[in-house]
Amino acid sequence: MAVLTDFKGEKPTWCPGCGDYGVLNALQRTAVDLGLDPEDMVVVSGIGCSGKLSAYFGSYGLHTIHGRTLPTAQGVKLANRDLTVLAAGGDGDGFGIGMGHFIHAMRRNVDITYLVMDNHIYGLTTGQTSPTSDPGFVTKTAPKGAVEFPVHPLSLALSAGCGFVAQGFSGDIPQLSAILKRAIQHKGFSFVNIFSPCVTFNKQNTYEFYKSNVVKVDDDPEYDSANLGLAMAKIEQTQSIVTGVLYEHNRPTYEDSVPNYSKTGLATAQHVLTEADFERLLTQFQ
Amino acid sequence: MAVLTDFKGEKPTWCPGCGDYGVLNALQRTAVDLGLDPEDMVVVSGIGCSGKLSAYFGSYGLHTIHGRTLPTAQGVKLANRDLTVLAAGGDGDGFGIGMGHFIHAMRRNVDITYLVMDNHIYGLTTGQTSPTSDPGFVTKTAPKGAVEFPVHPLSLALSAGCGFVAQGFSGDIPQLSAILKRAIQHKGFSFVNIFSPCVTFNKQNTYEFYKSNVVKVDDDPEYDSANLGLAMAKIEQTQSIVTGVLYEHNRPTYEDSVPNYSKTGLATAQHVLTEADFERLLTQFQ
Amino acid sequence: MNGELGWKVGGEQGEGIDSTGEIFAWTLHRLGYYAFAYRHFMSRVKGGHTNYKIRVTDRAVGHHGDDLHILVAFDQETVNVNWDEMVDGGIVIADVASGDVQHPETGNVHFCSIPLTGLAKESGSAIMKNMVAVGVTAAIVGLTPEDFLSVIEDRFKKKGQAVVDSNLSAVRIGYDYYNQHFSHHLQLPLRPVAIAPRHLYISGNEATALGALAAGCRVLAAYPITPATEIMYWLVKYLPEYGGVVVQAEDEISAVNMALGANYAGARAMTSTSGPGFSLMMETLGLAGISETPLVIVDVQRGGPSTGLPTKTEQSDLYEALYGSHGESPRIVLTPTTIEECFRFAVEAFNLAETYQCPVILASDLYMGMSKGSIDSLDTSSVQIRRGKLVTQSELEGVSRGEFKRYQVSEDGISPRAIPGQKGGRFIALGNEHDEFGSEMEDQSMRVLQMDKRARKLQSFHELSGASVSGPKDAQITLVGFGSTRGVIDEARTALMQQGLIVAHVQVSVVAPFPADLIRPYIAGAGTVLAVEVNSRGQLADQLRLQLGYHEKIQSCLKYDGDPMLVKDIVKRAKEVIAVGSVN
Amino acid sequence: MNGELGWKVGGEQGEGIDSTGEIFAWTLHRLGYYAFAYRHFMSRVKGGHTNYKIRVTDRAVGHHGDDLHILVAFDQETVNVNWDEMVDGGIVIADVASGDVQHPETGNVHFCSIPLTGLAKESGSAIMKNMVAVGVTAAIVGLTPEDFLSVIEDRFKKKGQAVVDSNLSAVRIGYDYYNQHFSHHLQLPLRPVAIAPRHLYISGNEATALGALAAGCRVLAAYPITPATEIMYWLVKYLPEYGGVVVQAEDEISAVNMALGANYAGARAMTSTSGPGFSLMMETLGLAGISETPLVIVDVQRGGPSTGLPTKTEQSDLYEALYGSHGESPRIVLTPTTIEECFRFAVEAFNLAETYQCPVILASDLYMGMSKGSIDSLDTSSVQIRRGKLVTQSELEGVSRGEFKRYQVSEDGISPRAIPGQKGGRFIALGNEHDEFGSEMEDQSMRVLQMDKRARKLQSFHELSGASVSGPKDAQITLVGFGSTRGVIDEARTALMQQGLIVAHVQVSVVAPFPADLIRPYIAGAGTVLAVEVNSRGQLADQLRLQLGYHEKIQSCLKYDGDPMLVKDIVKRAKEVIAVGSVN
Ligand SMILES: Cc1ncc(C[n+]2csc(CCOP(=O)(O)OP(=O)(O)O)c2C)c(N)n1
Ligand SMILES: Cc1ncc(C[n+]2csc(CCOP(=O)(O)OP(=O)(O)O)c2C)c(N)n1
Ligand code: SF4
Ligand code: SF4
Ligand SMILES: [Mg+2]
Ligand SMILES: [Mg+2]
Repeated sequence: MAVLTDFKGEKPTWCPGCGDYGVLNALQRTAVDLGLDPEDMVVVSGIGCSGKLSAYFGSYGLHTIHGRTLPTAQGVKLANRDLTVLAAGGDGDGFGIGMGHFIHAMRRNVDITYLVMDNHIYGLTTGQTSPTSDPGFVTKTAPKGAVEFPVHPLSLALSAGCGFVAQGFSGDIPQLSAILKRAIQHKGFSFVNIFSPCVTFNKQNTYEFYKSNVVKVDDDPEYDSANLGLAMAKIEQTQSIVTGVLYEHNRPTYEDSVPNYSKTGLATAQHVLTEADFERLLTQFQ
Repeated sequence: MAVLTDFKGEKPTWCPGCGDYGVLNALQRTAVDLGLDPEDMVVVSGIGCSGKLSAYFGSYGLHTIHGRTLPTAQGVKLANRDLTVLAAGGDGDGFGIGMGHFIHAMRRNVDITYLVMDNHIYGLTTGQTSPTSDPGFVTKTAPKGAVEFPVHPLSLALSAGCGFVAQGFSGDIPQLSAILKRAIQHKGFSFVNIFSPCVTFNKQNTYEFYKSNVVKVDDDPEYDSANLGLAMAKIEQTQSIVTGVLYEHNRPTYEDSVPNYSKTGLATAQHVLTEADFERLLTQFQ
Repeated sequence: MNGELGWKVGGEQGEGIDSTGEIFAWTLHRLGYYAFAYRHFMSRVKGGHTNYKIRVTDRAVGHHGDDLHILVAFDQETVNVNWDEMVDGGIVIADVASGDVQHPETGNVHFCSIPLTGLAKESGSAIMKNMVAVGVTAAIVGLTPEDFLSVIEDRFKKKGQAVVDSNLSAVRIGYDYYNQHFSHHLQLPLRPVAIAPRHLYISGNEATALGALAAGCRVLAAYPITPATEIMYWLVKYLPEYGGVVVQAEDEISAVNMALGANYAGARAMTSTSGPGFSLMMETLGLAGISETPLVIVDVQRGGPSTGLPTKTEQSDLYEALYGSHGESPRIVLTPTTIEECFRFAVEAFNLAETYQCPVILASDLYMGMSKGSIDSLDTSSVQIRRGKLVTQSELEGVSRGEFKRYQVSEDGISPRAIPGQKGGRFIALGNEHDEFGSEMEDQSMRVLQMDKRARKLQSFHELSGASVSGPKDAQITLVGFGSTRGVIDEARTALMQQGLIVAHVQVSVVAPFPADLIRPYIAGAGTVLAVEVNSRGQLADQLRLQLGYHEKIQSCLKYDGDPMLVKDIVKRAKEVIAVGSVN
Repeated sequence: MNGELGWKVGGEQGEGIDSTGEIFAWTLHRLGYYAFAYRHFMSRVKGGHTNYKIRVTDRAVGHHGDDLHILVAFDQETVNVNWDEMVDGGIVIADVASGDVQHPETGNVHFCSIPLTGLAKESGSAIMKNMVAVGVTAAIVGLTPEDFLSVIEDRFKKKGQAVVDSNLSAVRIGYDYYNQHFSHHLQLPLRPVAIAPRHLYISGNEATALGALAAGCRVLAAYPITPATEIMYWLVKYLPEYGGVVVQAEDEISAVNMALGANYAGARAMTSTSGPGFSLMMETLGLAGISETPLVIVDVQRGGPSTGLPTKTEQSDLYEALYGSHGESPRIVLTPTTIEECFRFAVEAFNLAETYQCPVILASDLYMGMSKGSIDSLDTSSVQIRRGKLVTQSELEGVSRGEFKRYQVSEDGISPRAIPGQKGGRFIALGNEHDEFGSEMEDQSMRVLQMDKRARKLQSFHELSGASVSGPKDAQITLVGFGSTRGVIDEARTALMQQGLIVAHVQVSVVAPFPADLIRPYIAGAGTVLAVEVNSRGQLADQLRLQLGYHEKIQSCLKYDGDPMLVKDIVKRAKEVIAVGSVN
């Protein structure tokens, strides 16, 4: 069984105090708790501070280009459904340039888990407005404050038919790790948005802010994550400043829906056609 | 004042009976009713059967590349806010390849109107699955039926903060034209999804189907398009087979929100810097 | 008749023109002839002129032919558009349903007005006019209605015997009508005596798709686009039979990255597209290059730029295939020159992608992809799967954690590759510059080592010769083409040789790495070099100049009006350049 | 000291290294010197080595210089990485806070350990160590603490006088400490007597942004990316003052299409990006080409491929700028060779885009874009706005509905252009092939007419000479570069000439249309041609071969390790190729 050090890759170079440490930490714990093997896992990450997660986590990794984690991760999973596949990136990566893929990946429902380290800012490029930046938030590209209606990832996910929608906070590792556990176990596409403060460029969406404002669905005994209406209402009520698993619903995965798709990893099989195969295939041209 | 023939461009080459004729027709009527001048209008269209709208409507037009109507149309409007700018395309164009732009355009709220001629199929490329294809719908690329959760354009629009969300049916031109009128008059981004049957490749989402199943919000005296909750409930109840203006809410347009943006069309102004301007601008480098 | 017959049916899109052509072509193919079919169609779903040209020969050819012997015209436009192609003594069948069809007074052509639609109506339904036309044709060329039975049965039997019967009877009606009213006849080529056991009628796209399946490709991620979509269609039918999957992606960026992800994870995966989609894949080309992930992209080229002429053929994406994407990374560009090569190169594309761990672009075009031709075989027995430096689990045995050098600076530029799931092979594939272990870094000397390593890998490329050459090295004129023009250039060469010229032919099938050594002697020795290309800028000619020099003797024969290259286009241009050359 | 001084400060990212450099550079600039600053930084936000090199000269230069006279090292790594640059007699200041700093025994360098952080703490705060270092430097080069006052005031006065005072006092502390403990001094170059009235300290990116504003650009649609983001920053500050707007798009595809839309509608609009974003814009390049919509794209190149070396310089997007996008359409590629040219070409880019109704790619690079240099002026008085064949309302007067030929097949290849809002000018701009009115069509002859028309338009290009040339046509060796390498090649030429060689220099500033006629004599006449490029494949050399031939004499001097080209790199390579050449 793999232990914590097995899930340690390169030494992180995030700024001291960066929320992404918490995400890494929670993910490492989760992997150990779930008894996963780092060599049967792939983390596909985007470009951004968040995108460095694949290098710091000790599994196989694919540090792809900006905004394309989800197509790539789906490709990985389709090649080998025996792997545990995670996609991870930032709010710019996922909800800016990657928005189209985000919606479509949820519709398609390939069995992967998507973590967004949402710091409401472009970190690696040193502080521009992100799609989740609060209205009025001042950045280098919006010196008078952001004017766009921010992306609401959770609502979009629900509208797009995502079967697992959760939100965590990198300041609450036990909860985050519990969420990640369920997300990875969920059959189908699971989406976990994570408040992961950028201590360097975002002095507004801080640890303190979340600590004092976040509502946990776990604290609400009435809450039922199987109920879509409740999920929508909760998000509305809390203006999305809510953590926990908001919605979980099983529908068949893409892998199980497409006709005749291999029950085991394609990557590990032999795919040689016999002359009989060719004969059969060629009759149509005769 | 412009008359109907002023809004007739090239002779349409759509298949006889195509729903897109109804859209063109309704738009022409609307333009006349609103007293618009075809030379102060721009239709930016995508690639698809639907994308030919710009050529058939008698205004200025920009028949852009697949999926990019919205960025292009926003650019047109930002260059000249005195123009009436429409973007038009298909469900593949807008909700497939164009999905990211769709969500972001709604957030940004530039004052344009977006028509999607939603036939639940890729028409021009002769019949592949589209993002709005019904589950199980058989096409050339899904011979055993579509397996993805379909895009729900109206719900996504509401989640993305769109201030005007409507749905029409090209089999009901008076209603469609009433909707288009309000959409064009709406200050800010307005979205009109239009059931526009493809008589050649879609034998499922037909005129007959819509005629017998569509619910009109106009028929519900209780309905209040200012109420977001009602809109969401209505969409849910009708499984989106609903027409009318579902939601309208005014928030400041992008043009009115960005600091100091010109009150009149940039395109028509002179933009020469004086030596005094240069002196002032250059002091920062001294 | 010179061993061939050119036949064409034309009319409005949506009228069943294609299926008329298909039935005719299939019948001739099954009779042992060689059919080559080129479809002319427009970017709209109904209406607009379309036609289906079939060239019937007694040997395999790679071209639909310049000449037309029989034209079946369902409307006036078909006559207008195609008249000039008619040979002397040719026959035009015009449907009188489209009114009083006019025709030019040029040429010595038999013009036969026949009430095709009327006869069809009599036989039950107007849509049967196509079958009536088939019958008329049968009468002209001396086939019998029964010759069409097997094809008609295959097409219609699932609709019931009655449908089969009524189609066949429509053929008979046309056949009888012609025989009663007209007496011009044209001869088919001599019927081949023996039919090759694998006499196949297949398109470049089908051959490509089959090649991918044979190569072990089990994931196709793609977005619909003419003229590449048929690859999706074929694979969506057959991949599931082998446990694979076709993913219709939301766009081409998604498609190519899915393919990359699947390759990274050890499957064989590809994407297929045409120009506009290919342009969207440029960023990912670079990612595949630097992360050394195998990737196969099929680009079935069409008329550009932009949306351009989406239903017309062109060879104008070569520049982008060679030079698209920012920065510098190795790639392989294959341009199959025959339908057989579409199959063989599709297999090879996957082998090369894994051997060299880089993107492979398989660039065909609409003409190659959508035209169907009779061929004698596909060499399925030589299909091999070579996975390159994929490490085995046992090779990883000794390697301790963090010691696997995925990006080892090896002599041949190729490094060992592990795939997820293998124990001891963990690494990060990445788009950033990195060290031998796959850690992002900015060290100058390692950067140079990695860049040089990647550049080095294609130096050992040897799997494909890269060009086929015929004729002497010191020809008066050497015709050089790439991709789909092989057949037409070959025929042009014959025609020029018949006129007493000494002509050589170089057909490039691998543009990168460029087969300079193989080609050089033919350029160096030639009097004049004529680069024949279906584009406007001479993209191949540029490669010749760049790679070999000889600027002064390289001339271009270009076509970019949407139509495929014809034999006469080349012959005319060749004579022009030779005439000018001889003045010097 | 040869009229120059090389100074560098280095340490961890996030320690304020940049602002130390800025204060030093600005001070020297204001004193009338010429400063040229190059920043070395890594793709992470905090930690990792960064340094800021300043070359102080008595004349304008376009390079940060090979040599280092003074190094301020805040950590051991700074010493390790930069030691080799030190000249004999140079001085290294090492902060003792980072322990017992080791240094190699090579070279004749004065190594001074100074408790910079300790002194800063004494003066109030550890973060003031940078100011202490500035003071130390002042002492070495004979400046006074007061020389820094104006810059310190500008930077800190909005934080209050106390902050200004404490910064100045930290400078004094460093100054005094050095004078008390050390006696090595180095001389600044002679101080220029007269300061040009527009003595500016400005980066290529700033000059580009200013040029765009001056050209009347009022819409920038862009997506953040190093090293282009500064163009956004500058314009987001100043465009609103002129009624314009910076749109942060959701991605680069959106950005470039917004820019295209705005241009279509008659505004001047652009997008700015770097390689990865540029790769995403390929499809739109073709749309601009065929729809003949003006479009300006600024590509500030960085180390590729893929994410590559995102904070390092490279000139490796030339291929893509020339050949990216499927199909064939005209484009202009400008590669400014000086900061002044960044300004001038940015203005010209808009004029050319409108004159030729095609995309203009303004390709600078990280080195050009982010380096700041002192220059003597920007020629603002010659700024002109030329909008090409934009029709006026009165020209449209006679045109009746549907008769405006937006895509008229004109002799010069350029057609009249209307913009929405104009009466009588209605047309559809489109990516499909079209007739003269802008109707989609597939007619072969009109297709050819339109293709030829578009190809023809750049034949009359004359606005920019395309290259600057110096030296004799028959030089022993001719150095050829493009873009940002002008300064360093110029200095290398001087160095080689000092060694008795006959050297010419051609710096290409317009790669497309290629200034073949201007350059040819310098290539034809040269003994050896050395193409100097910051990339690995010799992309410019390829253009020389392709456009001009002379394969046998074209050699390359390439650098692609992430560092900018140095004078000694060129000198060394030049001597190598000449040595080899002389053997032949
Ligand atoms: C195509 C492309 N465009 C832009 C960039 C530059 N870029 C790198 S990271 C990034 C945004 C980072 O923001 P986010 O995704 O929120 O990640 P964070 O750094 O905040 O974790 C951008 C714009 C790029 N690498 N590629
Ligand atoms: C980048 C790119 N990819 C693919 C295509 C091919 N293509 C043309 S139209 C179309 C889809 C049309 O479907 P839709 O948008 O629903 O429009 P419709 O024809 O149904 O009105 C596609 C995939 C293209 N032109 N460009
Ligand atoms: S810049 Fe922000 S997001 Fe990036 S590492 Fe630093 S704290 Fe984290
Ligand atoms: S194919 Fe469908 S969408 Fe296209 S024109 Fe015909 S009916 Fe309309
Ligand atoms: Mg972020
Ligand atoms: Mg559609």
